Amino acid sequence: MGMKKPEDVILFKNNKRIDGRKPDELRPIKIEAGVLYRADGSAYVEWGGNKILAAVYGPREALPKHIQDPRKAIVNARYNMAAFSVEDRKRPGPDRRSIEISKVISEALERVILTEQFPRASIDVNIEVLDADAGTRCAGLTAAGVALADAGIPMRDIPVACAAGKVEGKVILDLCKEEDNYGDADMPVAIAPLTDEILLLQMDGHLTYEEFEKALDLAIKGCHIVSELQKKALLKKYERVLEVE
Amino acid sequence: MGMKKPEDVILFKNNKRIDGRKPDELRPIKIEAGVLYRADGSAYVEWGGNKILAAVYGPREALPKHIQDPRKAIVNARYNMAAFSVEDRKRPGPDRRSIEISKVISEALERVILTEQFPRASIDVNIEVLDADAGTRCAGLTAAGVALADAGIPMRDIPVACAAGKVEGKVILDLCKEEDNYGDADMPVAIAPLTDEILLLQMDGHLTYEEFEKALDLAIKGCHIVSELQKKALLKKYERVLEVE
Amino acid sequence: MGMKKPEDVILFKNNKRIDGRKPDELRPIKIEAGVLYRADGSAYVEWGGNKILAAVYGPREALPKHIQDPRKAIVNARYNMAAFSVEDRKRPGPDRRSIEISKVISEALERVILTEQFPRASIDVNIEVLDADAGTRCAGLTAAGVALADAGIPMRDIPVACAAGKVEGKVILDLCKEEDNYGDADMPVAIAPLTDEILLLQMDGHLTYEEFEKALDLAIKGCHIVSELQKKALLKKYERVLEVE
Amino acid sequence: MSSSVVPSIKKDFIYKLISEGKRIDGRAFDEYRSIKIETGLIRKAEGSAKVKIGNTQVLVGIKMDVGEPYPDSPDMGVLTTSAELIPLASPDFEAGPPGKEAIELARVVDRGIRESEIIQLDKLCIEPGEKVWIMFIDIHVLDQDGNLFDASLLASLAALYTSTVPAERFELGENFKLPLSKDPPISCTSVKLNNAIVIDPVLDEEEIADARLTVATDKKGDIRAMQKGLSGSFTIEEVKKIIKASIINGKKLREVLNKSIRG
Amino acid sequence: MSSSVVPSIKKDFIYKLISEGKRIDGRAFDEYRSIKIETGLIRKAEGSAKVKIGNTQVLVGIKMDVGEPYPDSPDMGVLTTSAELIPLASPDFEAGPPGKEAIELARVVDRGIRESEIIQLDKLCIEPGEKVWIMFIDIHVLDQDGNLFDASLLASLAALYTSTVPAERFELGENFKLPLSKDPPISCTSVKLNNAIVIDPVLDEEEIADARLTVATDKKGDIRAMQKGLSGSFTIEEVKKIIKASIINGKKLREVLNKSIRG
Amino acid sequence: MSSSVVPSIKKDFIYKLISEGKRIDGRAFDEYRSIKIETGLIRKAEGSAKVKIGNTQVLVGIKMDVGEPYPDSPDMGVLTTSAELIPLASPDFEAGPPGKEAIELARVVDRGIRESEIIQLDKLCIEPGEKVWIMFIDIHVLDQDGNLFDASLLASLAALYTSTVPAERFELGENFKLPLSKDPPISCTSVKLNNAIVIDPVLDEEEIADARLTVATDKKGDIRAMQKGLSGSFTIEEVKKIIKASIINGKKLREVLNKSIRG
Repeated sequence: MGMKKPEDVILFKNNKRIDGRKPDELRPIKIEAGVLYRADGSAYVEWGGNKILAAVYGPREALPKHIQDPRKAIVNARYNMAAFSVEDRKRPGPDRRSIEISKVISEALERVILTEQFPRASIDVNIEVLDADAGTRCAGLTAAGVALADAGIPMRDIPVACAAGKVEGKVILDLCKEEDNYGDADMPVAIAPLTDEILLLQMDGHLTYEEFEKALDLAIKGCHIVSELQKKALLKKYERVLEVE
Repeated sequence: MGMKKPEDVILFKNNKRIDGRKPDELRPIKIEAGVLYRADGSAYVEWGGNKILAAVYGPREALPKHIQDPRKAIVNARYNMAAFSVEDRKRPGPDRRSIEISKVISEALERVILTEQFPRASIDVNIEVLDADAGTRCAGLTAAGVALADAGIPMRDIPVACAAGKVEGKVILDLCKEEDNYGDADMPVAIAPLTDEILLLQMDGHLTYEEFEKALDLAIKGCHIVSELQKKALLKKYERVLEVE
Repeated sequence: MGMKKPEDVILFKNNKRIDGRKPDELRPIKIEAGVLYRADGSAYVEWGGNKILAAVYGPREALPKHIQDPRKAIVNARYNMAAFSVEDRKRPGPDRRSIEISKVISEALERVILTEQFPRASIDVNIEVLDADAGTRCAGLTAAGVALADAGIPMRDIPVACAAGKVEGKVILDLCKEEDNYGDADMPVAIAPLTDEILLLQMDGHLTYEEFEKALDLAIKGCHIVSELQKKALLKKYERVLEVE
Repeated sequence: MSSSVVPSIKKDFIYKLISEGKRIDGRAFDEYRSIKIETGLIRKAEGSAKVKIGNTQVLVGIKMDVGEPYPDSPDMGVLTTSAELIPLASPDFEAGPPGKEAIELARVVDRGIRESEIIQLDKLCIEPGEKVWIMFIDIHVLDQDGNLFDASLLASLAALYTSTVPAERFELGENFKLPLSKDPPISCTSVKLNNAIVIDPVLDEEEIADARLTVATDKKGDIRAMQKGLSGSFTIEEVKKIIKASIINGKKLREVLNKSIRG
Repeated sequence: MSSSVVPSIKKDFIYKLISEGKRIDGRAFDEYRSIKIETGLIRKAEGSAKVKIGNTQVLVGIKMDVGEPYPDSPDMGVLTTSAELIPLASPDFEAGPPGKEAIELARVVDRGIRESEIIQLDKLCIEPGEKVWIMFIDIHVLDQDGNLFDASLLASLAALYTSTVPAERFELGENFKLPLSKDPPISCTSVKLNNAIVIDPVLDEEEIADARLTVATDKKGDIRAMQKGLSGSFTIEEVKKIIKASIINGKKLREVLNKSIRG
Repeated sequence: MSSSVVPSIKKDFIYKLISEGKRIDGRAFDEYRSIKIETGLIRKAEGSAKVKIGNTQVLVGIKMDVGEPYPDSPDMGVLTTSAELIPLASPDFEAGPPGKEAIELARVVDRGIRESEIIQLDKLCIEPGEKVWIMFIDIHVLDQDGNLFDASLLASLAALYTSTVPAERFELGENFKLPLSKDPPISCTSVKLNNAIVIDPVLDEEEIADARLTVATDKKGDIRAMQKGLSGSFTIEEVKKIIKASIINGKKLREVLNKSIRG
């Protein structure tokens, strides 16, 4: 949003988007579970040009002690961009954007994890953006969901995310970089797919109420497609493990 | 001090100061007690162009535990300037100047508070400069005194502060901005008005011993005038409370 | 290393080095033990143009508690350069270079200290470079060895350090500034002189295996010479103490 | 916020009230507390406003400076929004660099203002690629009794609409009113509490809420920004309900804002 | 690393194996784990490589920017090496600014590359004294199972040798391959364990090791850098033995590297 | 300083001595410890001095650089004063950024020098508005046995008076003596202890003192700066008494300073 569109950029024409997709079409997505040795659970997601790793550690004793919650586990997601994941090198360490994203992802994940089973514990979810295109927070949350399942963390559901938005007056699914920069609205949504409960919802730009309803509907449909890919990745990992055993 | 005076600035002429005041005259001062909802005690002070809020929290358990003093309460004053309170925006967070002022104000307040009544506790005094003219540390300490009384913190006395100084060889009370910038000396003084004990004393510039005696005398007189305004503000608050009840 | 040598700089000629020394000759070294009042042990070392103070505090309770090791004392060396010790003023506080040097010196010292005698304690070694020429880490470690002995810390041996290196194809002892800047290799070595165990070893530049053997031999010889100076300084201190008593 | 614990007895009490259709301070579920906006308080700022929503107080000051534009927008002024949750405002706020709550607050207000494009940043260019106006919105929370999002956005808007660009101080010609478009986004925040939705929560409600949704709307009632918070979830229907209530209340808050900046 | 305690039972087990001439994963004392190098993974980077040594994984990305040279080398590009021990890679790594382990790692890799002069920094000058290429080597550890030094240097080299200087993006002519000399230093790391010397330690070995020595050698087998670590000591003979083993293994690792960057 | 606790037995002992008119080290209440000043110790600094007052040792180094002036004083050099309470000097000093004690120390020394205008900052202008000399006074406390204020100001003055502006290093003509006026402010610090006033306190006295007053005076005996510290109070008479003693002792300290910089 917010960037002035160069005149020669045509975001939507003949029902086709700038990268050739249809309005309700996702970018190519590849998900792999159990990709790291040290982590208790892990996942790798390629989503368009995004390459994202997620690793889960825990439940383990929350430290320092004064952060412990005697009633439940703390869910501590940390979204981080590698210095080389963006065009202009990003200085290492959290910036304001990544702190906000870490916060909303932590809150979204906390809802589905059975935190009350692990008082005084922390469940640490590390999301590393290695190569960034548009939509890293949705891809990161999706990877986190798989990594949590891979770690065997008890959950009500496997959380999943997908964005919808608007370009040139048209509601679309899963914005690419140009659509994100020059489009009219971006709305990342995370849900628990069994119930369609909304875990994360942000929006920037301009939507009429009717467009919002359409976009929300589209984003949830996208979430369900990605959810199937999450489950396939987990299944494949279990099959792999069974083969080895 | 220390700034070269432009030639057209006349700080003192015909027994009048640059803002029209007499040598021993204070700027207009307005004090209000009990202005915040959450704080245990609070005060608002307008003093010339200064606008200052003070809020007191405590006595409460000092944290982290290792800072606790088993014999008495810690008095922790924090002087802070809002980013927009000065001509060139101040970066948020403490700078060296505000750390020093916080230190000398904390020490001055500690003397009058009956800290031995609250072992292991902290008494936190937050002084926010919202609009800064000259003399913010005196106005801030004065506000803190009212906020402490408003919070019901047991004190030997209500501390109060006022500066004296020198411009063009003349000893004066309560320097304004131009006098502060281009004058010969600035001497903030805080006292316990019941005994005239000196709680805070700083001086920059150039005073002969005789001028110092005169300036100290003038500053203490100023303190007593401001002390009366402090008491009136507290009385008014109590009357207001009684009316409500 | 790594700096392009100006054409008029001749590092080695007629078996003489740029500062007139022979290949295996040390710069002038002066060591004094027990130079500070507050420290439990201290030493001052002048080594060429280097001026270095070391002070030891401890064994004392390691704080905060969570850093304590129940089996032994922590050795915490802190190498620091004074802001005015180098040509271009150094910003106060640790930089990456001083953090690395602190780490390798801490590890070297830990080997000789009988840390198992002081569980949960810390032994703090402060090394201050007041005037820097080349070779501050060796001079600093040497000063630390004397300060530890002066503090009466039980040690297997008094650690000592000296560098060897290469300029214009010639293996030399104890590089001076120009040799450090424009030379071919620098190799600081610390040993426990009773056993010639190697406590610290770093190398940058270019050495054939044969040159390495020669340089290591030379560095160890240098260490033994410096070791004698350490012992003399400690003896002198004890004599001084005995005289006073 | 999580650090302050409302005793469970208070939680039970609020839950019970909610189940009876009542709130702790007697308001209807979709009713705001009284709102008061004062502008032009800070002489040293180019614009300022203090907003009271019930007992919550937020002071915003605008400062301007001259500096370089970003390389990717050489002919646009620069906007920076910061929020300080100073320890003066709450026993739960600690001194130190902004934590995640303060950062989220600043970023939500910043996006609300930036994405709605009410500030005509192109009119804040002095020399393309070289010199532009740098604008700082500083949110100073003075008294925290809930709903900082709405109070902070309102105060930022009231401060902006009463700001003067200090061109004279920088010897850049005459001072002029900050160029703004007329349709600012107004945010309304609701929380979910024991499965009920209440708008403009007080702190006691916020502390036991499951989920929070902030919705910024424009004059026409279109949606300009949203931010969901807290670790609970919303159903689709709840989200729709909140948006509709936000559109209605947004109109009322807009009236209050307009009155304050006309005065 | 010191924070993670291998239970003493595991230590006893590893010691016993060592005394029988065996290692926990069955390798010979002077044998490396299998090594896999992939390059060109990160589209946004000018060059990138992922190195796996056994279960250890390190990803390095190269970014380039245009900036000012250092005053004392006005006609040379600038090189900066950073390492992040991100909490993703190990339960013992904590978020926050680099600690002493990360700093030592970055500095050892940096010196290995800088002192060997493989990067022709003089060819990265754009305008002497004014404008040069600034190069960032960012070491991102993904999975920590020991021997980060060797994995990080290998990954840095593989990333460098497959990097393109993005001149077009900065409107400075055509992109070109990063100019590098052909003889990179290859480091081999050994640790001393119960008086035995083993190369390429896994984490379980590193955690109970007494001393560590990293030796970088060139094609000819000359020594280009060394770094001793940990609080134990080496005898002179042990150091010589390690250097000799490093020269031999260095040749093997060089083969692996060359294959990956030719591919 | 507050963290180190002098056992109450020592406090009682010092109090008892004081009530008998004696001090722990046998000095009179208005008597300084012996003072030793050495200059020109640090070859890398433009000027340096080490001051010993009893067992207290402070080393000050002056460094100069070339940089931009402040916009509001385009034709003046820039002065920056920092103090480091390094852990070498006391078991109570911790590593890390300067705490409030170090900041107060640096600011009091800085004001003493700045307000007395002994440095002719206008003579440190190279090109008005563009280039001036930047001067750093770095106070490095080596051994803390009380009265750091006086030792630090004395050491700063001795270092300044023996400093050379390194113009040659910056290719700005010949080196020259730092231009200074001849009447530096000399500070004397007293503390109140069990209702007595003692000058030049040792650490044992400082730690149990109620209040501290530092008074800087000039050659004529006029007051140039004051700073009260600690949480006790002074009566008006006590302040006057301290000032008078500071004027007298200031003259003696000035002699010591003058001798050291003439040498």
